[in-house]
Amino acid sequence: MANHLFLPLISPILAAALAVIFTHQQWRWLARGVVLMSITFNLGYSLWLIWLIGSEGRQVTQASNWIAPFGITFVADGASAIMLCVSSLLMLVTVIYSLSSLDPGYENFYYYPLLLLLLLGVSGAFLTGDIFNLYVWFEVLLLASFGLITLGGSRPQLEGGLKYVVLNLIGSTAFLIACGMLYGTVGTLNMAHVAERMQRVQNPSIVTAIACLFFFAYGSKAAVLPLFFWLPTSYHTPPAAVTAIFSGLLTKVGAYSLYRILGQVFQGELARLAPYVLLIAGLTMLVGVFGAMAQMNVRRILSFHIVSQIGYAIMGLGLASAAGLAAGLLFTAHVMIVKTALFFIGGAAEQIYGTGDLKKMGGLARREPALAIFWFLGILSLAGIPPMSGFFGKVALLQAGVNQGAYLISGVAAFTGILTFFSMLKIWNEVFWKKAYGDMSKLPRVTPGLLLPGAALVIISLALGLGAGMLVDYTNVAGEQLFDWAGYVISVCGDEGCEAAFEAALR
Amino acid sequence: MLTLNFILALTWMVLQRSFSFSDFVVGFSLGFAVITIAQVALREQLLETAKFRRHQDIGRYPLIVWKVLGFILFAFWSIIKANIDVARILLRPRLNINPGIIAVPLDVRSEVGITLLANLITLTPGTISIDISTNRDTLYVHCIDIQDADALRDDIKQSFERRVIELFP
Amino acid sequence: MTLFELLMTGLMVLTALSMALTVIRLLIGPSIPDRALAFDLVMVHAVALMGLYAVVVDQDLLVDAILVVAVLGFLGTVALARYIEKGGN
Amino acid sequence: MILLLAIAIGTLFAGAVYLMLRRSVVKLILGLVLLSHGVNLLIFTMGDGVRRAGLPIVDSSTGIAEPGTTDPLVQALILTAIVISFGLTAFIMALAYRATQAVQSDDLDDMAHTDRL
Amino acid sequence: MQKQVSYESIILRVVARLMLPILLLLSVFMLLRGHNMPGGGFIGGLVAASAIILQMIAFGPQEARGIIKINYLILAGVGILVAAMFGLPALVADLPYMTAFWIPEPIPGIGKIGTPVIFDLGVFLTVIAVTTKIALLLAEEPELFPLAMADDQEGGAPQV
Amino acid sequence: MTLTEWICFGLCLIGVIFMLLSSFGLLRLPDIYTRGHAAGKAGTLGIIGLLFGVGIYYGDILTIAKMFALIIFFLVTSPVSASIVERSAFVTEVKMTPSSGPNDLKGRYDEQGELQ
Amino acid sequence: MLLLIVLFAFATSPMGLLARREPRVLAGWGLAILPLIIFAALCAQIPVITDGGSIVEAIPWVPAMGLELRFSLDGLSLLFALIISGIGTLIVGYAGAYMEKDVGLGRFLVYMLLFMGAMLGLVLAGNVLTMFVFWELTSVTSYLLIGYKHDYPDARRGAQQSLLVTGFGGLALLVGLLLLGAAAQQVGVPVNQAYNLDAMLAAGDQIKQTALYGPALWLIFLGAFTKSAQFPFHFWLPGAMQAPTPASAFLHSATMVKAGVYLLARLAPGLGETPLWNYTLISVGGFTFVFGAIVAFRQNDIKALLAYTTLSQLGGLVLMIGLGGKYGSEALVTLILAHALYKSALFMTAGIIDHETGTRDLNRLGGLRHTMPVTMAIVTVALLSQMGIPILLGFVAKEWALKAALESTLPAPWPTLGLMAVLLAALGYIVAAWRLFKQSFLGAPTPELLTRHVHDPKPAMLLSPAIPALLSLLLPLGLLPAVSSLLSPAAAAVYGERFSFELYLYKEVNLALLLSLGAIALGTLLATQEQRLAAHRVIATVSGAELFDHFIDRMLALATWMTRTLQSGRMRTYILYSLLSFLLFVGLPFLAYGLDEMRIPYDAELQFHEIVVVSLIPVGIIATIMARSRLGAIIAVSSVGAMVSLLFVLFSAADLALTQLLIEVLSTVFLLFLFSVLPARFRSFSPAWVRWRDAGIAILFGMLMTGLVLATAPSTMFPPLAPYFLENSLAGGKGANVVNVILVDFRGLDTMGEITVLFIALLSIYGLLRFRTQRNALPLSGNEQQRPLPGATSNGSHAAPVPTAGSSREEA
Ligand code: NA
Ligand code: NA
Repeated sequence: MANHLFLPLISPILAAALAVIFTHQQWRWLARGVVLMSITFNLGYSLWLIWLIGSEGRQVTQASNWIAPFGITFVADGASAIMLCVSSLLMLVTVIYSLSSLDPGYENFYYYPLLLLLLLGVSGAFLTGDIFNLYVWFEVLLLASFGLITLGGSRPQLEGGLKYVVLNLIGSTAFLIACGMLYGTVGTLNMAHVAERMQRVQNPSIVTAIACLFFFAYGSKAAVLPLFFWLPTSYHTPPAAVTAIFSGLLTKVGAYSLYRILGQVFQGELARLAPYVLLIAGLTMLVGVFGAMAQMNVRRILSFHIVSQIGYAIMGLGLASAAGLAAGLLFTAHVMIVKTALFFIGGAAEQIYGTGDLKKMGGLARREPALAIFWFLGILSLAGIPPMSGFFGKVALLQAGVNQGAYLISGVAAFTGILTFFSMLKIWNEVFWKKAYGDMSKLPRVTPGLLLPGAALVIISLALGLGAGMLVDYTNVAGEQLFDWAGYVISVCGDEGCEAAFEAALR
Repeated sequence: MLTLNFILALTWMVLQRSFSFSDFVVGFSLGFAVITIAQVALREQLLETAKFRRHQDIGRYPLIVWKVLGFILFAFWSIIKANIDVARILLRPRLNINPGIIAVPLDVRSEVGITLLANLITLTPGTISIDISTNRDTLYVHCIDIQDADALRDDIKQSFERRVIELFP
Repeated sequence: MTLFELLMTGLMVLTALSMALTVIRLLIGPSIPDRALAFDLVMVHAVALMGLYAVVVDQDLLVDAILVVAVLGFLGTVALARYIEKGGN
Repeated sequence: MILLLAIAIGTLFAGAVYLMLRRSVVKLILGLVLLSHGVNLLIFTMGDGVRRAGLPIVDSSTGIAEPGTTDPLVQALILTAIVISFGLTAFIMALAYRATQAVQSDDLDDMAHTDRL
Repeated sequence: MQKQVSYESIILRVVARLMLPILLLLSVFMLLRGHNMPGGGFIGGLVAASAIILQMIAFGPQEARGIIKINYLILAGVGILVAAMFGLPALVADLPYMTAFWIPEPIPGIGKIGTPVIFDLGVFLTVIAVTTKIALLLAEEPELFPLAMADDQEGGAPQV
Repeated sequence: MTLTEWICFGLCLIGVIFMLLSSFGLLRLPDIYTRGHAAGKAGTLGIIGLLFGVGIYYGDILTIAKMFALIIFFLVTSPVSASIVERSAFVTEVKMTPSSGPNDLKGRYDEQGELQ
Repeated sequence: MLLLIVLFAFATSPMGLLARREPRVLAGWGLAILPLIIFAALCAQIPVITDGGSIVEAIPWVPAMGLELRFSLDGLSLLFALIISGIGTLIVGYAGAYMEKDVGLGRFLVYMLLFMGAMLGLVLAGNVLTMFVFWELTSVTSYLLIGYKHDYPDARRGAQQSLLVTGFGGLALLVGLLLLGAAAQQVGVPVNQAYNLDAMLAAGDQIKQTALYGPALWLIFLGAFTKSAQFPFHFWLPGAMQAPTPASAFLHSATMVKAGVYLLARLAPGLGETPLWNYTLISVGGFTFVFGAIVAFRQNDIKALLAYTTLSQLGGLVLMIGLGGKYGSEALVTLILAHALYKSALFMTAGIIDHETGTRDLNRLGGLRHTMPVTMAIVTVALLSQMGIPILLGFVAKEWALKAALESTLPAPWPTLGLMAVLLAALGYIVAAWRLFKQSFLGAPTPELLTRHVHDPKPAMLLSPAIPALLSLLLPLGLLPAVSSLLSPAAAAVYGERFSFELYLYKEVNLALLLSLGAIALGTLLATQEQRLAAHRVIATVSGAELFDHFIDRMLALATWMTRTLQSGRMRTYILYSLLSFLLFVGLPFLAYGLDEMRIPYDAELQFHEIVVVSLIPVGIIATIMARSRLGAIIAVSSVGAMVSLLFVLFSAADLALTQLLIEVLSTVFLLFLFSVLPARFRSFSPAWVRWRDAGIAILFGMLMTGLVLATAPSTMFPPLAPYFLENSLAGGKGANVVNVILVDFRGLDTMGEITVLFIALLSIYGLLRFRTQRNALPLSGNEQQRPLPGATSNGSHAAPVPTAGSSREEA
């Protein structure tokens, strides 16, 4: 058994507890060290896990040593490993960015422990093989995000945060209802067991409604079309570092869960719902990008793009195939990195001007050329321009779509791509190219701490693009693993499957 | 404090519904821990009560026990009587009551004593103590049916306060 | 069902009805202290129902639960009253 | 029993929804509280038969449960859900209070600035 | 803004002080019996927190701070640490996280002791710390930062 | 039915009747102050009777002791609840039913909530 | 080799930064060595290609996507690569002189070199996806070049427009290529070869049979037409003249705009020769050919005039591909070469005129023949070549174009249309050229010009336009065999079979020659009427650019309206959306599929007190809704919580009931802590219809939930997990309270998460209540919520905390 799968949870939780215990000024260095060590450990571990899964396949263990499907199963496959890796990477970079961009006050109020706990929730969500346990990790990450988004207590944060919290709570409630109804219908919570029992359900039935319930729940976390309003209303309100890590992680956990639950566990239902999923995907892309076009604030534009990009992720799901899931994973991993980078860089620009209002910014390309270069590369990546990673995400999705005959959604995806570029160029034009109105010499300069995290991520995006061969191979494997529910069942419950294990245990 | 610790140990055993020695040990140590945690509150209360305690009361343990027992019986009887009284009022076909609030001057001084008195008044016929003046010399009592306010005041002072003051000054 | 259980169940029904009366006061108020008082009595009824239920299903495990409910009733009522005062009229 | 519970659940959800659609911060919170009651009851009905008798406590010497014991799993799940929603509710209360403080109004419609174009 | 009034209550104070040790004892009782009877870390922790919250109601949050002098934030961290660490022995033994280990014989007066009991203790500590601290924070908030409502004179916000 | 069960039933019945009375009083009495009497007293006796009955049912001394503890708890707390609710009604100026009785408390609270 | 060339181009591009310092003239010509090296390396390959060989290099990039880093050199790519690197050399040198006073020259040259690398990659690519990669890079680098003078709104606008149009086309192209790839896979090409150009073309005949061919082709056309500024996507090209002239000369004459043509030429041998292909290209190309030529002479800006002749010329190239056949291919490659030479010369001289006189407005120029004789000579040669006057390369090319139309085997009327287009365009060119020449060099200088000291620039600047102009003249005079041997493999690559052809100046009097001469004569005649023609509204020129801008504006307005409508900021609206989606997402499938499973169970065990407890729940809810005060509502909700706990008791869930009640009471206490200080009374002023609407939604929602419960709860499809926990609780979990054993053992991880949630709640609330930054105090309006004044603070940190009672760390 792969008992090491618990390490990425134990590490942040212990570190967070220690960091809280050591908040006193004189122990500050210790708290910071613990935080950084924990995240670095997670990053290293997830890289190792990627390698391990690449060579040995899925990793499974049972919490508290109770056999599946009764205990809580932890499973890592390609998809979880990729997501785990990207999230710890983003977290590490965010911590570094925060150290240089945030007021020290944040540290007094447990900013770093909250980040760690966010990472804990995210990691748990990626690794668990139990639907209710997934709910718990979701709540962990949500509550951490609630704390982070309101930390600082400015009026916009409070106003936006309240909407963020309440709308997310509705999603969580739906999730909980779905868990309950699932247990009521199929009598189990273990994902593998559910997947197996789904095969014996008379279709279509109430199970379809339950699948839709899950779609609603995760959809509202992922910010799909009629459920995204919490995102643009709140994401621009906290400090840039928080927005950046949110953009990287939160909605993506929703997307991941959609992949895991609908793409794998409810695969039969997904096949039936695919057209609607694609419809929602397309509308989400368009509405998101239109929203971005209407905005005149750096982070608000970027926030709406999150919505739009979730549309792409959902498109991967709606294709209902291994290729679609693989492409979606690739796209999601890419967008997590690049989006975070753009928020970092945008945040740096915002910090220079003291505002994110495009009308009040300008002339940054001359003053901070390095910032400009990385921003430009970032938007190239986001717009899917080769050789940045975004190109491969886009092409993978389009390829999957076109190969499966989903022409309309592919067209919409392509069209959204150019609109994305358009609205990102608006920021470029207004912030970097346009002449500054006032005297720029009074403005603060960008510090390495503000520049480097974003730059590093942009470079990673470039590197992922140049090394896309390996990446795509891996995501393809991950997509196949995700789509192969039967293999998943065997990994979790053994060759006989979960039902056999269930019956044997009760005999 | 030691008494309290014993009481807590006893309470523990009652809760556990097991009067074995090990339970006593555990109960006693837990009681100790709890007292340690709550010592600030408890110490204040004990000091406050001790301030008003007269010297002659100390060392008359049997008398105190006797008084306590008597007090409990009295209290129970009062409570039952009170309930029946109120029931009678409630079940009257027409409500014909004359409620009001009276002020009762207090002789009892300690917080515990005042509390005991106030609670007793609340539990007994047709009266509820509402509040005690900040300087602790007046108790305000709501009565459901006042025929004679002064008689009521005297009754309270004679039957209740006297008994209370014997236990807690 | 034995006669005893039947009788006790009958008592539960009575208690439940009594509680319903209390809840009506809670519904109609009119003042906030009225509602607080009604809430206190609801909690008392809850304790009563739990006691009766413990007898009906013969589960002495519930007795400790009653203790906790009693504590809560007190806490809730006291809190309500204190904050009614704080809030003013 | 299930019918009874189902109606109770429906009522709780309906009440929650109505309250959540109000403009008052406090009503919103109360709506969320009702919502979590509704969900908890809903999960409860999903247990292995909702039965009146039989606490999910096994005989402490034999380890055998009485026949007809209720489903302990849903109880555990609801417990978890209750505690989680407690944390959330406490947070929302604090947040709502702070927002009310900042906006100087408990009217949710006054808290619409972050969306202004 | 509301006027700040105290409305001290002697009887409440006395009863609250009296209840404190008893409720704390009750909370430990609920904790320890949890594994075999209704109770456990959560319920125990919440009962203990109720005991402290009762002090806050009776004395006000500021004074209640003085009654039990604990840094609840650190206590919460310790609780989490205790709960999270109990699963580590299993990992060392190459078993999954949280696999239970038990001392074979029950300890008189307490019962069987094993890692799940320690876990429950961690839960207990966390719940006490979290609930109490949240209560303290919430209770102090209106006192430190009173509300100023724009439409105070109209007696409340409009409702739809 | 055994004797214990009869005793138990009887005690419980008394308790329930008192509880009914208290709810009834809560509905019937004219103002909050008088309702407090119904709730505070009848409710207390009701619960005492009931808990006695339950204690008797289990029969063993330990359970009865526990019930006693519970009863003492109620005796300590319920008057406090009643009293403090009444006071809250008074300080928030909930109207009293018209009567010829005295009102010695009227106007005794000052601005700081101190009682003279 | 090829890989090295592309790599070299990219890797050396940062060297452009060397030109940041003085003397920039030297830096320019110094850096020109970089393209020159490439040019030389390519020249070294000429023999291989003219011998009929080709070079292919491939390294895998993303095999799973069929994306291979594959480069191949054949006649066509060699021709293009030579043009790119050759003219690139001249342009880099020219830029150093032209932008001598511009501190940004370094940056500019980096862009230029990057662009050249992208362009080389594009023409050398042997895999359509690789080609697309470079295609996009050319768009991006050209964006940077066009927007080089980004302080000017027009430059930004032009850059954005060109990027949007070519980017849009690029996406269409991508989808088109992916469709082609899908078609290739359908006909049996393996995935990793599906985008390989050779494999694709080899399977061309089968691909043409698939249903995907048509759509794919349309999308590819879209890509090619936008890139090559074909009507109606032409408008970005004049806008792109905002680029510094060296960039225009490079991008918009010789290289980037030809990428579309190149792509079509590349695909022609395998995927061409279908009616769709030929007729579309002839129509679009022919129309653009004529349109550009006619619009050109109406322009007053030299660069605009050149831009229109360029797009016209691009139309001509597309037309040639459309005409196809051997002659079409020959004409195509000849035209490409001729155009590259004269147009780059013209652009560079236009730059010189601008540079020296300070204007490009034809109406403000004049009489430059005296002051800028050398320039005039270069312009004259280039213009003559463009007009197709004999002995210049343009003449030869025009001859071949006429021949291509005349010899075409396509059905009527397509060849005739092509012919007409060639002739009409030729007329237009003559008029345009005459207008340019007359307005700038003849007549008298304007007073403005007289005040400036106008003269020919230094040789460093003149050299670059002189060379291509000279080549336009010299190549036909004796070098035609060499040119033919270079162009033959190119034409063969377009045609798809090996063949060779010989260019000649004069062989015999044939129809083509006569037509050509006739056109020249007629053109000369028309040129005398140039003033009247220029003023005449021959074609009501709808400015595509304005239309495009209008389109963008409308789209933005739509976006704003939509966002305002959806993102209203009101919580209840958002909740409403959420609830309605719930009804939609869950209600509909439930009605469709789940309704059958709903059953109303009969329950004999139901007891009266349970009914009472349950029915008190709605009573409590109604009390909450009706409550006139906050506290009243809070109390009512608490009573509902008490009822729910009681229900748990009655249904044997003691732990649950206790926890629920504890939490209920604590939540109530928390609410009291915070909200009892709000003004006591609610005001309830909602319009009745809103309340009824909400009540309706609430009831629907409640019914749905009831229905869901009734459909799921009583049915048991599968045995549940529960018995296992009951069986193993004492034995495995060492506890009799199964619920607690589940919490701390079976599902201990849930509990771990759960206390973590509490922990986080504590930290969050602590921060929320005690951490207050200054941002609080600031006014809030619209997008603006932070420090409103740029530069108001020198401190880089986010915000300074206000010292508050709790902001320092507290002890307990
Ligand atoms: Na079921
Ligand atoms: Na996000």
